[in-house]
Amino acid sequence: MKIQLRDIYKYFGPVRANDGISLEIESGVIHGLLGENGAGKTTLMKILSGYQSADRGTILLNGRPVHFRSPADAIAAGIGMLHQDPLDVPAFSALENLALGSPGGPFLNRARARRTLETLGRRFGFSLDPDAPVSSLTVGERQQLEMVRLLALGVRVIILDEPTTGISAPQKALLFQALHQLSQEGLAVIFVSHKLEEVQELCSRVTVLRQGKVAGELRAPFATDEMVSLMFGQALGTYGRRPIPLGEIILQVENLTVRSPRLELNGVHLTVRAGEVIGLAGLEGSGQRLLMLACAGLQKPHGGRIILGGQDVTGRPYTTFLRHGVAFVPAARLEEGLVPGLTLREHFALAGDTRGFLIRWDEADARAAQMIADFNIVGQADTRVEALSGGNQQRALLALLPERLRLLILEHPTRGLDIASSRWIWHRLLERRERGTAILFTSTDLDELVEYSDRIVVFSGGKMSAPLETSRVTVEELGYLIGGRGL
Amino acid sequence: MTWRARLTQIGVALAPIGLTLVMTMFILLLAGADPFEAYGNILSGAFESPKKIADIAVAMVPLLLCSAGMLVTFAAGLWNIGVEGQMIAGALMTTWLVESLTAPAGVILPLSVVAGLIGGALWGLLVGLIRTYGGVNEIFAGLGMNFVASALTNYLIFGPWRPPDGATMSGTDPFPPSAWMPLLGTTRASLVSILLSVIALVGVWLVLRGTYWGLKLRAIGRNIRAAQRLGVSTHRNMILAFIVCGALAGLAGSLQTTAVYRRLIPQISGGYGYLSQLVVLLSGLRAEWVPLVVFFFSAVQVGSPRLELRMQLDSSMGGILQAGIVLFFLLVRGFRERWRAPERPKEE
Amino acid sequence: MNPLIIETAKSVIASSAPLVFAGIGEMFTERAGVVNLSLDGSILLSAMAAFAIAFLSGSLILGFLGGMLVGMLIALLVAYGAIALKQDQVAIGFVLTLLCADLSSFIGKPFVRKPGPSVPHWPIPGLVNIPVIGRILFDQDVLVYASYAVILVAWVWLFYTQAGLRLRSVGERPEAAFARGIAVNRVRYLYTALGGALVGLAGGGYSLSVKLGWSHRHTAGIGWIALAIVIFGGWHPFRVAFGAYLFGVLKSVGSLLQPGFPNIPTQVFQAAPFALMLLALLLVSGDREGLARRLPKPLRAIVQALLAGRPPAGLGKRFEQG
Amino acid sequence: KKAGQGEEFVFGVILVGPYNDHGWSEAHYNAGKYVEQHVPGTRMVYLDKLNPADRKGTTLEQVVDDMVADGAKIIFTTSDDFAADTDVVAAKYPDLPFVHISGDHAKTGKAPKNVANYMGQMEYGKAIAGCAAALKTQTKTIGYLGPLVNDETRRLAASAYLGARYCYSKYRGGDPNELRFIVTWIGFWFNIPGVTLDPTEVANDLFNSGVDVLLSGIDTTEAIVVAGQRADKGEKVWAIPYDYENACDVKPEVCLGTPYFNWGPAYVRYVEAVRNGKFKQEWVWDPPYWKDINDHDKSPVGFKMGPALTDAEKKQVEEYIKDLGSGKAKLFVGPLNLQDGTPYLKAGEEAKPDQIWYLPQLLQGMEGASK
Ligand SMILES: Nc1ncnc2c1ncn2[C@@H]1O[C@H](COP(=O)(O)OP(=O)(O)OP(=O)(O)O)[C@@H](O)[C@H]1O
Ligand SMILES: Nc1ncnc2c1ncn2[C@@H]1O[C@H](COP(=O)(O)OP(=O)(O)OP(=O)(O)O)[C@@H](O)[C@H]1O
Ligand SMILES: [Mg+2]
Ligand SMILES: [Mg+2]
Repeated sequence: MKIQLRDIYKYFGPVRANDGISLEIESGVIHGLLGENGAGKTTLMKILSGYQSADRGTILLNGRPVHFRSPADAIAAGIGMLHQDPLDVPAFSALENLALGSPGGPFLNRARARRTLETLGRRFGFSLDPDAPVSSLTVGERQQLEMVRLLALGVRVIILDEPTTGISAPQKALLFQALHQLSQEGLAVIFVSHKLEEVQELCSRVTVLRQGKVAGELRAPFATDEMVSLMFGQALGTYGRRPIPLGEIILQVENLTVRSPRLELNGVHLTVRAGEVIGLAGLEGSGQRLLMLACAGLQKPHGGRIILGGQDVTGRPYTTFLRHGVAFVPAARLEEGLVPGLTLREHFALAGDTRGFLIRWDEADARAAQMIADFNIVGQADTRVEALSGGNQQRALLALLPERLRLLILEHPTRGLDIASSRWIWHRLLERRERGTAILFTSTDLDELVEYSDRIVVFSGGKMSAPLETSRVTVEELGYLIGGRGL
Repeated sequence: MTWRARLTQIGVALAPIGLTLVMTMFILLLAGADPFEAYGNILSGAFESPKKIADIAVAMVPLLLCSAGMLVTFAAGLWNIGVEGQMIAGALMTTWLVESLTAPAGVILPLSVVAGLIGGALWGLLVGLIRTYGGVNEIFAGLGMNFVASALTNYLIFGPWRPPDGATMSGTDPFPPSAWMPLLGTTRASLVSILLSVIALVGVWLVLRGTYWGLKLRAIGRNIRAAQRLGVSTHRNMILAFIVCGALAGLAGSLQTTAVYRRLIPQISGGYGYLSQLVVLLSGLRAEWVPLVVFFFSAVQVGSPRLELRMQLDSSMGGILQAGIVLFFLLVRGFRERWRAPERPKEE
Repeated sequence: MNPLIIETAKSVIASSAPLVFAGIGEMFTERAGVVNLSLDGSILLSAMAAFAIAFLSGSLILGFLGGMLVGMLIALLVAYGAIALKQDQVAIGFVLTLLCADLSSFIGKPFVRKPGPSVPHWPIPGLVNIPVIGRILFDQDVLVYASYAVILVAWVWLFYTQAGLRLRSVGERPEAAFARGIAVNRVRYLYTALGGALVGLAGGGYSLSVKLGWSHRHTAGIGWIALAIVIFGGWHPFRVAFGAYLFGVLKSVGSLLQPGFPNIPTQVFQAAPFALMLLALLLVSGDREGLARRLPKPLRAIVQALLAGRPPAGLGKRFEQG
Repeated sequence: KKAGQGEEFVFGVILVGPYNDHGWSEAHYNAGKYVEQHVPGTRMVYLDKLNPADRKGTTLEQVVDDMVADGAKIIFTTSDDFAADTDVVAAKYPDLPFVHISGDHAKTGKAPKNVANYMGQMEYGKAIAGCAAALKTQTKTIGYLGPLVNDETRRLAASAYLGARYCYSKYRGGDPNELRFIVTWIGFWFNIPGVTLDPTEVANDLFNSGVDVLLSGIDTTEAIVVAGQRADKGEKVWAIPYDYENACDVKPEVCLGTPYFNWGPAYVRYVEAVRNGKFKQEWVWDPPYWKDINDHDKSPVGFKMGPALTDAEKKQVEEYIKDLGSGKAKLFVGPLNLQDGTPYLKAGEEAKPDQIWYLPQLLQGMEGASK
C-alpha cells in the first residue's frame, strides 16, 4: 500500500500546525517522522488516521483519494495509530479493550478476544494478562495491547506516536523487534519521534518536520548532524555542568513505607544534600512516583519518617512542605500543574506572595514580564496557559517555582520536549542547584539520568537500589537494574 | 457592520425573553386564559403601588444575599445547593438569640445580624466538610443538609420554641418588638436589609475581582490539583467559600426572621436558595448582572399571586417565567456560540 | 415469618419500583457520560402527564407512553444543551428541575385529586405460592415485574453485550470510543433518551400505581433521591436497585417506629430517610479504605465490595471530535 | 368598585392547601361558593396554598393587602397556622373583620377586637367515624393518619378513639381494651416532600401493621386512595376520609363514611353580620345540629355514611348519633387516663370544654406520639 499526503494544511487559530505538508510512505518500510516540539508531527498523523480532519489537502491511498471522517474510517482503510498516551479505556480489562469496536455479534465475545490476544501476543512475544484492568498495565503493555488490537483489525499501516516515552528498555527492544517483523511482513510503519538514535536504529527513511513544513527527507544511513540541523535549523549549544561541593543535609528519609492501591514501597532510606541531583530511574509505576509524592507531602506515608532540614514533617500536608522549600513539578502539566482558563499573569500572582488582601497586579505584571523574558516563554502576560505549547507550558511551570527552594522534585522534567528545550531547561535547573537547591527527578531517558544526576536510585517493582554514584555507573548497568536484575 | 452587530446583540439579549413569552403564552392559552390579561396582572400586581414596589425590595434582599454567596462558591467550581439550609441555619441562630436574650433593639438587632452570619457559616462549614473530607458531591451534601435543617426547624418550633398556647406550622410566637428590624414608612421593606444586601454583593464583586482569595478560588474552580501545586490550600479555601456563602445566606435567613416574618416559621428559606441558583446562572456568574436579574425575579414573584386572585390561575406561572427565561438564556447562548464559531481560516 | 415484615417487604418492593426505574434510567445516562440532573422535575412532569393522559383517554398504556415521552424529551433537551450547545449540563438540568416542577403544577391543576385509572394487581399464578418469597415478589402488579426485568436486562446489557461495552466506553473514555468507530455523541443522545424514558416511566409509576392520582408536587424530592442512589449504587444495576429498596425500607422504618417511640419528636422520623441517605452517601464516598481497616476482617471484603464504585471517568465531560 | 351595579360585597378566603384538595381547603372553598349562592350580591376572592412550602415569601399580610385592594370587607383565614399572622394583620386593619378558623385567640384575649374565632365540634364527627371503624374492623386494629400534633389534632384523634371504644363494646359486645388504635403523625396538614412523612407511605405501613380501617386526620385523600388500592388487590380494608363531604367519591367501595365540615352557614352568618354592622369578636365552638347533622343549612359538622357500611351497621351508627345528640352517649367521660397514665377524668366525671379543647396528651390505650 502506498500513502500519499498532498498539501495538508491544519491551523489552530493562529497556529499553523501543518502548513502544506506533502509526504509519501510505502509498504515494507519503517518511516521516521522527526521534528522538534510543536513541529506538527502529531497533528499530521491524527489527520492521516482520521482523528482530525485537515483544513485542506488530500490523502491518497494507492493513488485514490480517500476521506476519513473518523478513526474507524481510517482503520477500515487499513490505517491505525498508536497514540503517545494509549487511547484505551483504563477501566476495562485487556479483553474488553480488545473487543471494543471489533466486529461481532450482539453479545460480548470474551472467548474470541482471548484467542486473538493469545495468538498475536505469541507472535510478537508479548505477554499480557487478559483479565487485568488496563489501568494496572504499564504504558509499554498498553501499547502492546493497542498494537494487537490494530493488527487484529487488519491494518496495513501502523503509526506510532513517540512510542518509546515511558517504556522500559526491554519493552523497547521488544517493540523494535515487532516493528521490524511488521515491516518485513509488508506493513508500512510510521515512527514519530524526536530521538535521533532511535530513528537511526530503526528507520530506513525519515522525514523531518519543522514549523509545520517538511524540512527535508533522508534515507538511511542518517548523519546525526544533518538530522539535527534539519530539525532545529542551527547547531545546538551545550551547557556545561560544573561540579559543586555538596552542602548540608536537606532531606532525610528514614525507613519510609508508602502504599498505593497497586504498589507498596518499603523501608526506604535516602539522604539528599544541598546542591545534589538525584535521579530516580525505573519503569513507570515502579515506585518512583510514590517516593516523590511522599517527599513532597502529597502522599501520607504509612510508616517511617521524612525529615526536612532537621525537622520531622512526616504526615504533614503539602502546604507545610511548600513552606519548607519543597516544590513538586508534575509531568501532567495541564492536569496538575497549570490552571487552564487563568492567564500567565494570574499564575504569577498566585505563585508569588499571596499574603495580603488585594492583589498587587503591578507586582504580578512585573514578575510575569520578567519571567516571560527570562524563560523564553512564547506568550504574553494575558495569554491563557492552555494556549501555550507543551514546551512553553513546561517553561511556565518552572518559571512559577519559588525563587528559593531547598528541594525541587520533578517528574519527567523534559518529557515530550525536544533536545533544545530539554537542554535549556536543564540549564535553568542546574543554575538553581548551584544556589544550593537539591533536585530529585525521574526520567525514562537513561542518558538524561546519567548526564545530570550525581547519584541514581533505581526502582523496580517497589524495590529500591542503594544510591549509585553516577560517575561509576554505565547506561548498560542501569538498564539491567531497571529490568529487575541485581536488585 | 457595527449597527448590525449591535442589533444581533440586542436580539440575542431579548431572545430568551421572547421565547419565554411564547412558551408561557402557549401554556396560558392551553389553560384557557388570556395571556395578556395574565401578564398584565403580574405587572400590576408587582408595580401598581409604591407598597408593591417596596414588596419587590423585600423579595430582593434574600435573593441578593444568596446570589452573592453563590457567586463565591461558583467561583470555586462548587454548586452549593445547600443555600436553603444555610439560610435556615442563620434564621435558627437568630431566633435562638432572640429567644434567649432580652435587650434593647440597639443591642439585639446588630447581634441578630451577627448570629445570622454565624449560623449560616456553621451550616456552610458542615456542607464544606462533608464535601471535602467526606467526598460527597456538594449537590447531595447540600441537599441532605437542607432536609436536616428544615427538620431541625420543625423540631424547634414544635419543641423547645413552641408558643405557650400550642405549636403550629405558623411558627414561633412573634419576636418582641426589640427584635424587629425597623421598616421604611408603612411598607414592609427594611432599609437595613437593603443596605446589607447591597454591601454583600459589592463586597463579593470586589473580592472575586481583586483579591488573592478570589484568585485562589478561581484557580480551585478551574483546576483543583494545579491550584494545590501552586500552594493554594484547596480544602481550606473551599470550606472557606462554603462558609462565606453560608454566612451570606444565613444573613438572608436572619433578616427573614427579624425584618419580614418577625418570628421563625418552618421553611423560612422559602425557596430563595434554589431561586438564587437561577439568578446566578442567568447573570452568567457575573456580579454586575445580579441586581437586574434579582429585580426581575422579585417582580415576578410579587406579581404572580395576582393570577390566582384575579384569574384562578395557578401562580406557579411565576416560577415558569423565572425558570423558563434561564433555560432559554442558556440555550440561546449555546446557539449563539454555535453559529458564531469562526470558520477555520482557510488561508491567510 | 412475621407478617409485618412480609407485608412491609412487599410494600417496599412495590413502592420502590418507580425509584428503580428512575435510578437505572439515570445510571444508563451517566454511564454514557451525561448527567441528567432534572430528575426531580422530570418525574413530576411525567407523573402529571401520564396521569392526565390516562385519565383523559382511559388508557393506562397511553398514559405510560405519554409519561415516557415527556421524560425522554426533557432528557434530550439536557443532552442537546450539553452536547450540541455546549452549555453546562448541571445548569440545564437544574433549571429544568424547577421549570418542570412548576409546569406540572400549572398544567396539572385540572387533574388534582381526581380518581383515575390504576395498574391492576396481578399475582403471578404458581410463583405467588412459593412460601414468603412468593408473597413478597410475585403478589404485585405488572409494573413491579417490569422493574425486576429492567434490573436484569440492565445488568446483562451493560456487562454482556457489545452495545453495553460501547456504552461503557463512551462514559469512561470517549476519545478511545471515538477512535474505535463509535459515534460518541450519538450514543450519548441515545442513552440519555433511554434514561429519560425510564425516568418518565417512573413518573407514570407514581401517578398510576404507587401514589395514585395527581396532586401538587406529587413526587417532589424523589428525583434527588434517585440521583443519590445512582452514586450510592456505584453505577451498577444491582446496587442501584438495592439503594432504591434501602430508601423504601428507611421510609417505612421512619413511619413504623414512630408510634412505638412516643417520646421522640416526630420530626426526627420525618427527616430520617433523607438524612440517612446522606449518611449512606458519606459511607460510599468517604474514606472507604480507612473504614474497611477499622472493621473486623471477615466484614472487610463484604463492606468494600458493597461500597466500591467509581463514577465513569468521562462523566459530565464534553467530547468534541477534532 | 362596580358602582353602577349596586353594592357588591366582596369577602376574602385564605386557604392553606389547594382549593381542590378534596379535603379541608376545598370545604372552605365550597363555603365561599355557598355564600355567593345564598347571599345575593356577594363575591368571593380567595387564595389557596398559602403555606411556606408552596409560596415562597408570600405572607398573609400581602394577601390581605391584595384582597383589601380588591374590596374585601371580611377575611376568613382558614388554618390553625394563620393564628399569629391573623392577629398581626388584624391589628394593621382594625376596621376590617377577620374570622380565624379553629383558633382561640379571641377566647384567650390575644387577638385584636376585630378577630373572631370559629370552629365546629368535629369531636362528634370523629367519634362517629371511630364508631363506624369499630363496627367494621376485623383485625381489631384501627389506624389514624394524623397531621401534626397539637391540641386540636390530639382531641380529634382521642374522640375517634373514644367513639370506637363505645361502639365496639356496645354493638359488638367486645372488650374495648382489645382494640388497638395506632396514630402516626405525618408532620403537617398535608404532604410536604422531605418535610413530612409521605402519607401514602404511612397509610401503607399502617395497613401492613395489621390495621384494616384507616381514619384520616389530614387534609388530603391519601388514606382512602391507599385503602382503595389495597382493596383492589383483594385485601379487606376500609377507610374514613375527613373534612370534605364528598371525599368518599374517591373510592366509594372502601368508604365507611366521612366526618366533614359544613362551613357555609357560619360563613353566611358572618358575612351578614358584617353587612348589618353587627360583627363582634367571639369565640365559637359550634356543636352539630343534632336534629339532622347533615342539614347543609344548619349543621356545621356532619357525617356522611359511606357505601361500605352494611345497612345493619348504618343503623347502629345512626343510633350512636342519636344517643350523642340526646346526651345518652357521652364522649369525654371518666374514668379516663392520659397516655402516660396520669388521671384525666375520674369515673363518671365529664370533661369541661377547656379540658377537651386543650387535651394535653393522647389517651391511655392509644398508640402513638403525643407531641
Ligand atoms: N487541538 C489543538 N488546539 C490548538 N492548538 C493545537 C492543537 N493541537 C495542536 N496544536 C498546536 O499545533 C502545533 C503542532 O502540534 P503537534 O502536536 O502536531 O506537534 P508535535 O510535532 O506533535 O509536537 P511534540 O513533539 O511536542 O508532540 C503546536 O503549536 C500545538 O500547540
Ligand atoms: N496528588 C494527590 N492525590 C490525591 N490526593 C491528594 C493529592 N494531593 C493532595 N491530596 C489531598 O487533597 C487534600 C487537599 O490538600 P491541601 O493541602 O490543598 O488541603 P488543605 O486545604 O491544606 O487542607 P488540609 O488541612 O487537609 O491539608 C488533602 O487531603 C491532600 O492529602
Ligand atoms: Mg506530538
Ligand atoms: Mg493543607
